[in-house]
Formats: sequence, structure tokens, C-alpha cells
Amino acid sequence: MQNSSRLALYHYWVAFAVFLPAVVLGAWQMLIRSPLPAPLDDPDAYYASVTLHGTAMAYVVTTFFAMGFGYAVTATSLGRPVRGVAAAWICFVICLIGTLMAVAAVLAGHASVLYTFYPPLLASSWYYGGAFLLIGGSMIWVVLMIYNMTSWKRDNPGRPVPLAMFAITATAILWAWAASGVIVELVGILLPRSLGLTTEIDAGLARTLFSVTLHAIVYFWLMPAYIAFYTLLPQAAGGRLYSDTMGRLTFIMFIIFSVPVGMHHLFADPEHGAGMKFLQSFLTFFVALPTLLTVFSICASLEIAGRARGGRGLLGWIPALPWGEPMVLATGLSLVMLGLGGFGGLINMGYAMNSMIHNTSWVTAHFHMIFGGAVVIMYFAIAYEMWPRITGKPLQSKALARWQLWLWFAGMMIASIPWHITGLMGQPRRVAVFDYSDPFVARMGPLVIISVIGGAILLVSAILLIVILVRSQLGERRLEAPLRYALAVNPPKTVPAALNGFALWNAILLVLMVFAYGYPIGQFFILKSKVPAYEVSGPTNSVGGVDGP
Amino acid sequence: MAEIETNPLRRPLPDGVVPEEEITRTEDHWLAIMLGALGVMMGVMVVSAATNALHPPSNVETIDPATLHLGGEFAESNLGTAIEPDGSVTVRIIAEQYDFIPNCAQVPVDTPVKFRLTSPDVIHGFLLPATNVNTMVVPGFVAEVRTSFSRAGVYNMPCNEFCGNGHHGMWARVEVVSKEQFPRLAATERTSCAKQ
Amino acid sequence: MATDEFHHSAAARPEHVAAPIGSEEAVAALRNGPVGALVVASIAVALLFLGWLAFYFLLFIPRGSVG
Amino acid sequence: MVALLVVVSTVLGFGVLSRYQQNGPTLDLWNAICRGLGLSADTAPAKEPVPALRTPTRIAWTSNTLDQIAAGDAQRGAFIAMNCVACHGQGGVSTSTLIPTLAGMDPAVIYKQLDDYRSGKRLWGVMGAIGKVVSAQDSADVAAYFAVQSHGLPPLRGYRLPESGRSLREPDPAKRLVYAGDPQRGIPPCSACHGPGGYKLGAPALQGQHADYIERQLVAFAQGIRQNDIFEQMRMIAKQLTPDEMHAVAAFYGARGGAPSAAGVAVR
Repeated sequence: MQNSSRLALYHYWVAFAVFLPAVVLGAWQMLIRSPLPAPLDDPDAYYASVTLHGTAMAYVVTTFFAMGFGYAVTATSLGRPVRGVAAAWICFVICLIGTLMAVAAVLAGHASVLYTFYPPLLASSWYYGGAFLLIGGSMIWVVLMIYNMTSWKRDNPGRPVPLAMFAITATAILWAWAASGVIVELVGILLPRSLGLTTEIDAGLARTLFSVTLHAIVYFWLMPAYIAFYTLLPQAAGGRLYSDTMGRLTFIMFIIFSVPVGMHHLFADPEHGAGMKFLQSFLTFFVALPTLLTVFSICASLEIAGRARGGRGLLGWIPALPWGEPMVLATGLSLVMLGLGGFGGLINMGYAMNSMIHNTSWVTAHFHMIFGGAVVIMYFAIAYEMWPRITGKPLQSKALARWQLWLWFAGMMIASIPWHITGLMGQPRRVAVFDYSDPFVARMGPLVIISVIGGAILLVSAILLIVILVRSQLGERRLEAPLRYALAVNPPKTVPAALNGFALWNAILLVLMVFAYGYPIGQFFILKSKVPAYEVSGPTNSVGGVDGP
Repeated sequence: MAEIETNPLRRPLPDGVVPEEEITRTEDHWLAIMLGALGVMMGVMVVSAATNALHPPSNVETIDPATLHLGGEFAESNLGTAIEPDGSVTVRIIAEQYDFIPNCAQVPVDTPVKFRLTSPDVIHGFLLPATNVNTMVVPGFVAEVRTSFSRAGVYNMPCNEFCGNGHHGMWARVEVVSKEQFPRLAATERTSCAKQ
Repeated sequence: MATDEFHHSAAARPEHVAAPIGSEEAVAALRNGPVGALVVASIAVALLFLGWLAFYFLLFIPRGSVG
Repeated sequence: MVALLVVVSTVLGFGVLSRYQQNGPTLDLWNAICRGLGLSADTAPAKEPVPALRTPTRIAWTSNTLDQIAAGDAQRGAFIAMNCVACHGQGGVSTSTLIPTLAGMDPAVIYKQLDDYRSGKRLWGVMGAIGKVVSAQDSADVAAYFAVQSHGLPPLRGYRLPESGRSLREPDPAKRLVYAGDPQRGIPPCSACHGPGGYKLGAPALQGQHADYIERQLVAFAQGIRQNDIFEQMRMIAKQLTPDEMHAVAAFYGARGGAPSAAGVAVR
């Protein structure tokens, strides 16, 4: 167990160590694009910073956090040490090397292509290589999660896999499906071109492959939060999980519906027909379903807790909840942001309605609300829940943690809501500096300034997070409390095989993927759409290196 | 949590505090209501898309990005607004690092307009704020948006997709003018409001 | 205690399973299901649904037809 | 369940929605399916009158062109370049303020300009005649030679360290135009293509070039005297600039990066 705990802790430390500087960059980005004066107001620095911020938040923080969470869940929910610890450490080192390579390439100015890559822009092969090691390396973790679950099932025939383990394995499987797109893009298109092995890039194909990743990756980020909703929150609140079966179904639905829907990120692209776009828009509606089910299940679990704590009347259970617990408070705040962010998502996926907001600040605001808000705040709560259990040192302190969560919530709301509005007004994304003397842009000025204030609050909150974690780490070891998972109202004695494994669901997803992506990817074998690549930092391979001796 | 667990006033919440049938029934109802709500949204989307012919821009047409300027539809002399025999207009625009060409396009109000754009280098975005005109411009493809403007005025036209380190400087305009004002130039020249 | 061997779907070992707590009023109130939760979740989803319709008809459609 | 989703979405997407076209006729089922898949493109209208073709250059950045440039032989180029030094200076480091320094220039730029002189797309006195006597291979060789000469233009590639005052808030108009451009007039930042820190295929590095030469070219673009820029990009930008701005931007680039001077030549 000791080794499993250390494994989880190391992953968390990497995640949060990367998180803080990435928030600093984010706050500075808010400033430079606002009408306010900013230090180092250099557009090149902005684009490098956006690349770094996105790479850090989307790939590094999330992957390391999910991996660490996975090991912690495996050890505690299965009640035995993680199997394959050596492989897990190898995975950790590979992912860390990948991270360092990618960060170095961006800092050297050879990779300002944003974390979504945007070929035919072409970055240094160090950047793509780093991303490949990080994402590809995390597949070792995927295998380890599946291996730990199946070996437990073998040792405990007929018993239901603990919900938390079932869910983290679902997360791992989802990540494998999601990552397949970006891995094929990296290995098949970007790395060969950046190494000079090929001369052209098919931008349409690259975008299509990345879209396989782009939506499901969001659910990979989201899953640890949902696992906390289902397995940690009800017990932190002092109640029971409303339905174990619904939890399992929710995670299964995420696997099935979050991958064959990525084309709603390509609604505005010219490389796909409207029929295929509608088809995936249709499927996208179903990915809202598990979230809508979760909202009810979690409210019900909280009601049970509130009533157990003496809450009466129709809504009296709400004030009766232990809002002082970071996990409960974070869930409340997270659900508010999930509601607003989910609303934005319903707009984005609305087929033609996507044209209203595509690539405006609305989209940036939307995923900050969902990921930066609803998901990340649960990462904090998970850290606060797990840190004392892993280290045996109490949280320093709960009051400070509450402040940190409230600040994060307030900061995200203040930053994101005006951002949504400027998006509706037509503010384009990823623009380093705006000309506020233009009347069209000037109208957005006050809203952008409000967002900057939100960004500053977020920065304060992120610093506070690190302070709390470091203070807790430096405290004395005096706790021996195991991590406790919530009981269901009706704890299942057995569950159907379909709800205790993933073989059936993987097969169904495969069918859906062939249906949803077969033609869109297949068409590139007939289309003549390859184009030259454009290196972001000057001529190297494009003219055969003739510019240097 | 420690104090909750040891609180003598609280007794164990027994298994099945909500009966299993009750749970199944509520979850089923909730699922049905959610599917119903999503179904209504889907219905609204499908019906309005059919009656108003609303689509995301989806014309799949490939083109060689390297030789655009040597001739054909996107040669420099052919960019700008063209008037079709049926009275509709077609606007051809190049989006390149880091300019739209022409950087000012003129179209008449209440007239079917077809924007055709392509890129000779990297991915760009074409957006007219306060309208639904919005498309990616991907090299190797011709992006097409069909619409008509109901309000005259000047529309800003920022590039809305990161295209490199000069992205923030890539802004242009579309001027929507009254039908009378819209100049009908000779067939040998394209209409544009770019500075000559 | 409810942490018997049948509660493995929460965690494989009893020490990782939450110690359940409660009272008789809670048991009575919950007999008919979590009505309060149904109300809260319904209001939230209704707002979402109406907001979506409002955006569709009041913002998106007036901005003009595209295709 | 899944089969139902597949059937319903296919029927709606291809059988219903794809039939209705914005500003166009309703399609029959077969055409709707093709349209929905993206098989039948709405190609350019054929009936409209097409203006006489005007092209700025014969060069296109195809892989053939890039291979030709990459095949340039700097040693052979050195021999040919002996004819250039009278005007462009020893080793391509020009001492005349109206003649550009070629040392360190991207070979694609030299190659394209020589072809434009050859084809008459760029008209500039004696260069037209010179362009006619050098072959495409000669151009690639001489471009390869000048590209590796030192003491001229600093290398374009690479990174510039972040520095304050490179946004639209900068009061100095030259610095503002170079690093931030002027979005309202559709002027992108010069530096994004011409450096420092930026690069675009076919765009010359300007840092260290003679200010007088840069200014003269800007005026030529603005007046339409020079028209060999692909998609009239430089013509369009230069038309937006005031004479003062042209002068200031030219001076900004000319003054930076240690303009090649007599000192540079003396070292050689």
C-alpha cells in the first residue's frame, strides 16, 4: 500500500506543480488581450503562452491527475496494492520526459501551434515527440487499470467490481479510445512531417483525427469529477449513493457516446458533408444524457444525506448538508458551473446554431466553465480528500480550503460569464491583442476588464491551493483514516455481467465509430487534399535546409 | 467526519432506505423526461433546419492551394464580388497569413450571397459578427457559406482561427449596402470596397 | 453495522466503506423517494431547456439563415 | 437501441435535412445523399463573366519549386555572383542605400525575384535584362550562395525574446506597426512575415536592410508600380500606409540589427 500511495502522491504533485504556472500564464493572457496595460505585451509571447497553457492544462495536469487518482482508487477500492507498480513508475517517467520535451520546445519558440496543433502549421518535432510520449505513455496506465480490474475479478468471481474501480477503468478505456485519434495524427502525420520524412500534410484528415480526441478528452478530464460525485461525495455528505446501477450506466454511457460525436467540433469545416455533421450532432445529444442522469442521482444522494442529518420539508435537506466539508462545498459549486457550462455545450452542438458562436470567445468561455470550473474544482476537492489519507497528515486547514474553493468559483464565474457575452458579440478566439480604438471592439472593453478581474481571483485561488497542499505536507503525521467510499442505498450483491465489465460496450462503441467516422476518415483516401506544411519558426525542412551552411 | 460517526444521537441508516422499486421507478421517469426534453430540442433543430434550409457550412470541394494565384477562380483579378446572371452575388476571398484579400468586400442587402473562400497556406477562420456567417478556411478546400443580409451596415471580419504569429492583425470588413447603392461594374472588373 | 460482506460494490474491504448514519425521520421521509431532489433537478433542467429554446429562437434565428 | 440511433440519424441527416439548400433548389433523395456525404460539391458558377486574368508572378510554392531552390549549389553560385557584387556589394552586402543587401537573404526570396525579373513581372531597370540571362538553375545557385553569406541580414529563423511595448498600446507608430499592425486598416504586423521572430515563405527578412530601399519598395507597392506580390498583399498593405508611416517603418527596420555598413565589408 505504501508504494501505491507514493505513486498517487507523485502524480498529484506533478499535476499541481504544472497547474500553478499554467494559471499564471492564463491570468497574464487575460491581461494582454484586455484594454489594460500588461507587462511583456508581445504577441509572440502570447501565442507561445497560449500553447503552453493549453498543453499544460489539457494534457499534463489532467493526465497526471487522472493517473494518480487511478492508482489511489485501485489501491483503496480493491483493498490491495496496485499490481504492476514497476510499470506504473516507468509510465510516470515516460510521461514526465514527454512533458519536459514539449515544454522546452514551446519555451524555445518552436512550437507556437496551440495544443490543438493546427496543421499545416508545423512545430518542432520535439513538441510532437513530447506530446506523443505523454499521451502514448499514459496508455501504460490504461493497461494497468484494466489489468488491476480484471485480475481482481478473477480473484473474486461473482462479486461486483467496486463502483469506483469500475468507473476509473471506464475512464481508462475512454481515454484509450479518445487518445487513438491524436496518437494516429501524431504518428501518422505530424511526426513524420516534422522529422522531414514526408513533404505534405493533409490538414483535413489531421483535423478529423483530432476531432476523435477532442470531445472525448473532455470526458476524460470530467470522469474523475464524476467518480467523486458518485463514490466520495455521498459519504462526505453523510449519506448514501442513490443508485449503484445508475452510476455504472452513467460511466458506460460516457464510453459509448463521448467518442463518436467529435465532429461537432468540425461543424464549420469544409472537409465534411452536412449529412455526416448532422449524424454526429444527433449522437451528441445523447452524451448529455449521462450528465442529466447524474444531476438527479447526485441531488438524490445529497437529499438522503441532508435528511439523515435532520433536514425536513421539501427543501430543508439542502441547508442541513455539511457545507463545511470541502467535498460537499466543491460539489455544490461544481454543479452550478456544470449547469452553465452544459448550457453552453447544448448551444455548441446545435448543428446550424454552432455557426453563431463557432470559434468566438463563447467557446473558450464554455470549456473554461466546464473544465476549468466544474472539473478542476472537483480535482481540488479530491486532493483535499485524499491528501490526508495518503500522507497521514491532516489538511491545513479546512477553512482555508473553503476559501480556496469559493475563490475559484467566484473567479471562474467573473471571468467566464462576460467572456460568453463577448463571444456572442463576435469576439474571435486566440487573439493576442485587440484594437480597442475600433468601435466594434471597444464595446467589449468593459466586459473584458471584468474577465481580467476574474482571472486575478483565479490566480489567488491557485496560489492558495498550493499553500494548503504544502502546509499539509509539512504537517506532522497523525492520521490513520482510510479513504471511504459511499455505500449505495441498496448495495448490490451481484450485478449483471454487462454492468461488471466493458467487453460488450467496447464492441458497441466500435460499431458506432465505424458508422460515425468510417466515411469521414475514409474519404481522405479519395480526396486530393494534401497541402505543404508551414513551419512556425522559419524555414528548415521546407526548403531542404538550404538556408544554413 | 469523526464527530459524525461517533455521534450517539445518530443511528445507522439501514439498507434500502429508499425501496429499490422506488429507485428504479424514479430513475426511469427521470430518464424518460430527459429523453423527452432532448427530443424536443432535436425536433426544433430538425424542423427549423428543414424549413429554413439551415446547415453548418459544408461544401466539400478540394483545390490545390499552391497555385491559386496562377489562374482560375482565385486568381487575383477574380477576387471580390461577382454578379451572377440571376442577380445573386458570389464573393471570392483569399484568407492567407495574415490578410483577407480583398480586405473589404461589398455586397447588396436582401440578395442571395455566396461566400467562397480558400487559403494558400494555413487554416484561417471567417466570421461576420452578429450574423451566422462563420466558417473555417482550410487549405486544400474551398469553404462556402450561403446567406443573405437583411440589414445594411459594415460588418467586421476577424480571422477567428489561430493562423500564426500575425493572427491578431488579420481583420477585414464586409459592407452591406442597399441594392441601389451597390455598383454594377463592368463585367471586366470585380466589385470591392478595398482601397484602390 | 451495514459494512458486511455484501457491500463490496463500494469497496472490497469494510474499512474503506462509509459507516452509514441516519435517523428514523430520514427513513420515513425517504420512503416515498427523494422528492426534493426531483424538484431541484427538474427546476435546473427546465431552466436549461427554456434557455436553449430562448437562444435558438431569440438569438440564433434572427441572425439570419446560413447553409 | 444503437441500431435505432443509427437509422434515425441517417434518415434525418441524409434523407431529410440534406435535401434543403440555402439559396438553392430542393434536391431529390439521391442528390441529397451525395450532398450530405460531401460527394457533390457546389462548384463555382459557370455563367458569370470572368475578368481578364492578371497574375503577379509565375512562381508558385509547389514542391517542385522548393526542390529546385533546395538543389541550389552555393559554390557554383559564388561564381555567378561575381557579376552581382558591383551593385549588391562584396558578398552581397550592399553599400548603396537603394540597392538591397542580399547576404543572408532567404534563398526562396532571391529565386522568386529573379524569376519575376525574367518574366517581366517585376520591372526594375537593369535587373530585367540580368534576369533574362540567368537560368532557373543559376538563380537557385546564386540564391544558395547569398543565403549563406554573413555580415548581411541576420538569420530569420528562431525566436525573439518577449519584450514590452510590442502591442497596440505602443505610442511609437513604427514599432506598433511592426509588431502589432493595425487591425482596423487590415494591416498585419510586419514582423509576422518579415521578422524578427516571424517568417513567411517568399517574404524577405527586413532587419538590417537599407531603409531607403525598403521605403522605395513600399512606395512602389502603394502606387502599383511594383505588382509581383502574390495576392496583392503588399500592394494592399502599402496603400493603407501614409508616407510618414512608410518612412518610419523603413527607418525602424533599417536602423535595427546593425545595418550592413562599410565596417562589415572591411572585415571581409
